[in-house]
Amino acid sequence: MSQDYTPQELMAVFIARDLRDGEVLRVGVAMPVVEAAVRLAHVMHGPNMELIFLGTRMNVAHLHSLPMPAFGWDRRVVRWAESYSDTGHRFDRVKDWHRHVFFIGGVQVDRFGNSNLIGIGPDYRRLRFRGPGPVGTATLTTHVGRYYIVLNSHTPRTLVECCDYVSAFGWGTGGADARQQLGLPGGGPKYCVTPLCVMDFAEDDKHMRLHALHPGVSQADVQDRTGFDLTTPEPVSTTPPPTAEELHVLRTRVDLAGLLSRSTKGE
Amino acid sequence: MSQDYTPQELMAVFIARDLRDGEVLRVGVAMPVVEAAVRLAHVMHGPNMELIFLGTRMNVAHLHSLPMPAFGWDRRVVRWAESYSDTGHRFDRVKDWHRHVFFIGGVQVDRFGNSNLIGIGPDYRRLRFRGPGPVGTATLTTHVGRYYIVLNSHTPRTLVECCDYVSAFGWGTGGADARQQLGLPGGGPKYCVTPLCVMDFAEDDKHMRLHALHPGVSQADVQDRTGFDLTTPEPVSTTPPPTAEELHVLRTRVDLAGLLSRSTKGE
Amino acid sequence: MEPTERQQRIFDETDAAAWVESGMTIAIGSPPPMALVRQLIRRGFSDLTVIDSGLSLDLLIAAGCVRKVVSYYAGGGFGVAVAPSFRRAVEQGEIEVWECEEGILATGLQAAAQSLPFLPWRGGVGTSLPQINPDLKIMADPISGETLIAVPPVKPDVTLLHAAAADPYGNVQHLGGPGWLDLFLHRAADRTIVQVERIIANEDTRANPWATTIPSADAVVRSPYGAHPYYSRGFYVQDQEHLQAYVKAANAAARDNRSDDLARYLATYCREPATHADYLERVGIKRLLSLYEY
Amino acid sequence: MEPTERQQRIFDETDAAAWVESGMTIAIGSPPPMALVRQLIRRGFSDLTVIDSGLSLDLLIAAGCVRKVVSYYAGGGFGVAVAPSFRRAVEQGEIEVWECEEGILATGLQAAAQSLPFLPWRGGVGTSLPQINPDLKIMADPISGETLIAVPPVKPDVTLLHAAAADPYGNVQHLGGPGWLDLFLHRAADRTIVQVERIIANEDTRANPWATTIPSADAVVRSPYGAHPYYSRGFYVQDQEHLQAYVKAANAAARDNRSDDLARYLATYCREPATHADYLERVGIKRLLSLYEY
Repeated sequence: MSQDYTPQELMAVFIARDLRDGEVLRVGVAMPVVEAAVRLAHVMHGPNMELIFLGTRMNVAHLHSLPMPAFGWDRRVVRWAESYSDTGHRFDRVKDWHRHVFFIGGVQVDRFGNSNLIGIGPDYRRLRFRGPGPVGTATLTTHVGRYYIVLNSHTPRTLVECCDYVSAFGWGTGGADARQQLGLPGGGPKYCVTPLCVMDFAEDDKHMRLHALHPGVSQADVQDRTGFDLTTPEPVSTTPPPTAEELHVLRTRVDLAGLLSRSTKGE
Repeated sequence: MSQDYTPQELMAVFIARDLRDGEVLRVGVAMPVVEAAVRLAHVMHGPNMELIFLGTRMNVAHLHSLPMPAFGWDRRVVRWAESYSDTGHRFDRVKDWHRHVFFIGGVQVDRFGNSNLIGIGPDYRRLRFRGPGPVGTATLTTHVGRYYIVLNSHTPRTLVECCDYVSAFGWGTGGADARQQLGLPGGGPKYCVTPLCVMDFAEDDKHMRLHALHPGVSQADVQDRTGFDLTTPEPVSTTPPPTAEELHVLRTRVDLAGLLSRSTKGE
Repeated sequence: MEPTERQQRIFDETDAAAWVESGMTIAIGSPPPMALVRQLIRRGFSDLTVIDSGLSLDLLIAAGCVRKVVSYYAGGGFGVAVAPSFRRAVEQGEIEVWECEEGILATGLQAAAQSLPFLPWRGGVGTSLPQINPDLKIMADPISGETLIAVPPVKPDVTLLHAAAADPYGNVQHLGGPGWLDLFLHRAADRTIVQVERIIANEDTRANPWATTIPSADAVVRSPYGAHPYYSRGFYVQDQEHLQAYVKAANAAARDNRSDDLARYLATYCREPATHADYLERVGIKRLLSLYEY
Repeated sequence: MEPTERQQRIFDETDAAAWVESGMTIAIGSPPPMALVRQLIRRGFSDLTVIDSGLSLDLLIAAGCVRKVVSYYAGGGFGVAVAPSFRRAVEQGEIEVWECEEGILATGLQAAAQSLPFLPWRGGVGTSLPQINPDLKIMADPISGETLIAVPPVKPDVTLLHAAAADPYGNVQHLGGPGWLDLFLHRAADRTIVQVERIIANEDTRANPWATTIPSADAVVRSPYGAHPYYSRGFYVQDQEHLQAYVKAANAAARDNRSDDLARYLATYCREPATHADYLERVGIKRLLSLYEY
């Protein structure tokens, strides 16, 4: 393809545009696309955003560039801190999390946006694949105003009919009131963003649905690499490509190390 | 009486002797006898004590004098702080409170050491006397290793058969296992110290019992001013008077303002 | 239009008081943010449920603002066993008390902050508290059956606090630690207004981010000497004489039905001064300067 | 004899490790206190229940110290999706996992710290966690009947932490905030051992008491560069090369059954150096000095 941006850059720009000024963005480890997206949004249109990286809360709208650290677990972000949330209070103002936005990956993600970081295999005592564990995803996805499922690759192994184990509840077995019935106050997953496309959840049954194909990707490509039948509206829209300004800001003020621009198209 | 100390000084010295090095002493407001007692113990034999005044934790064994502030609610104690407990964690290490010692007053204290800071009168909606409220006494007395009931005056209005309301559970309706039965981990009240005498709680039924009469006070004096039948061992011992050193330290290194030495004998 | 600059959160005490309405639940920190408390009185709010302790609570009751009190302690703090207006109003049945205790109140605030319908607490088991406050339910823990108290959420609509400093974006820093339950009151509240001795630059916040005690207060009100007649750690001590004069006036009203002095106190210090600066002028600069810490 | 002086709490890492016994529950903070972790391996403790995350957990598993893991995250943190020895040991059924999640673990630690038989939590409702960890009980809240998870106490026998500084009496101060759940792990534990970059004077503590994050650690261990190969805020960054070499060795053992490199790593860095200083000598001063923060 002759595009002058990578799928990872497109993903970051799509997410950045969807973030609103004033929101609190909570970013976990090892999600370079998300790290770039929140920085880009902060620089471009979010002077009142608060960014929380690993317990360090910051607003760095005054800085010209927000370089991404070379690796996710870099404690040097403390140089930008306005406060720390790791004072033993990490979960002490959950009531405020309706203003918070969270991002989640997954070993498996199913047709209703439930996700699994625990492992794969029918017998929990003898997993075929042991995952890293739920991190803070069960709590965060319960309470945040909305969250994004962001996947590094789009494959039928990841996007499955039904998770072997659910570590974060999306829309359960479907239905607009699936979360309300369990008393979960958060708004649930909004988009699932992959290197091929953006998916959302149908209003009525909360089944995952094709929202936009990335430029150059066909509907058949996506369905082939998805482990369940994807609801598809007609006509399917295309993910708007990054503007020149977005790409410029992303590359010169955020992703200085080129973590996203050097990426290849994820499969 | 020709004693060269006041009852308040005697009370402070009695309590100070009963405190052990290494203990954590939690002192609330408006208890000058207790404020003096913990300081005296810290100076005389408690270099490893920790003193917590209103959320300020200190060890000031290196200081020659520990003046009591002119009033209980003086935030100037922060000058001695090693840490603060008011970081939103005030009740977050309750498991450690078996090492803590607490002191409590009361509008009413009954024969089993239950105490009442709520009020007096049969109808809670129309109290004859409204008290200040429980402060933190219900939680502290539940968990601390032991506590002392310290009264400014010894009268049948205060020392009653049965509290109108219980804001801190002592030994309930009696019995050595009264606290255990409710699952209260703390050791309960050890002594009730007044301007007339020291009382403890009988091992078997936890009924309040005369432990020692202050010099010059008779058993009849005490019983007359107590609102319930006080168990009395034979012979009754006398509260050991302060030594010259104790008085000297108390007056020159602790109670510099003479809050206790100017007190008159409480009735 | 997208904002292009970070928005400041600085308000004056008059604007900040507009966030309060009669009938709301208002939490008041320690030391009490008296500049804001006096604004509540000046505005004439009524039927408030007030989460507070001590003489700031008493003043609000004396001024007729309060319908219900959530308090673990309504003593005066310096030889005043029970705050006089509180005592009288409760004994007369004029106000309701949601009887609690420090640990129980902290637990209820924590439940609100954590969006939980209850949290359990052990302190208070065996006491009269569950009888006189029926919102506190005795429960058996679902794992081992132990007896505990289920405390429902305690949710302030607005929490009012006093602190040493804040930057224009609501990053609050205390000197000598926040008071009492300040952080609990903040976390449980829908909105938090913090009056401060000084407004500092955002660069000062970032120079010592660990000192940030409240990361995003909704409003910051500049109030030098704003805790007067109470103390402000690192700035000034309590004005005992002023407080004692108030207690004397409140006692005369509560015990002897002589309310002239109390009415005069409320008029002079709470109702007539239009701004905090007007209040300070009445107190006088010499008196304020005499309250040094050492 | 009454002591006449305040007693210091400074131990060396060898003496501190004597507080641990095989079979205990050990919690490990963030960054991991690697000088102490290496001592656990050197001593050959076994059957530990370990509350930890990341590669320090992996190292303890590789060294055979672990029977049960309490963890919300066993990823490697930099492109290592799952810690290799952890993954293999769990897939082989060699170690047991007490499956939890960050909020649930914090809740269990809080229950232990507050001497409560449980605390409720909402995060995890609707997930598989209560099925795969039967200690987590679904409950109806006693006030309004909402569905919650009752989390039992999680109690470390000993918690091991790394911090910037402590005075000789156990007053610990972090730079840039304590890590993750450090304060929860401390409060829940019977004993807390903190290794620090520097021991400071008690006067330094009192110069800024608000910075005291842990007021009475049971033991303080002086361990400059003690978090290596991890970071220590304000002192040095992570040694990526060292960690990657470990991951490579652990991967070879876990995936390909080639355990020579891992055995060599464990011998060279954990078992042979008698003291922390001996370890640092093997790493080399040039490498340590290269890990500056920017």
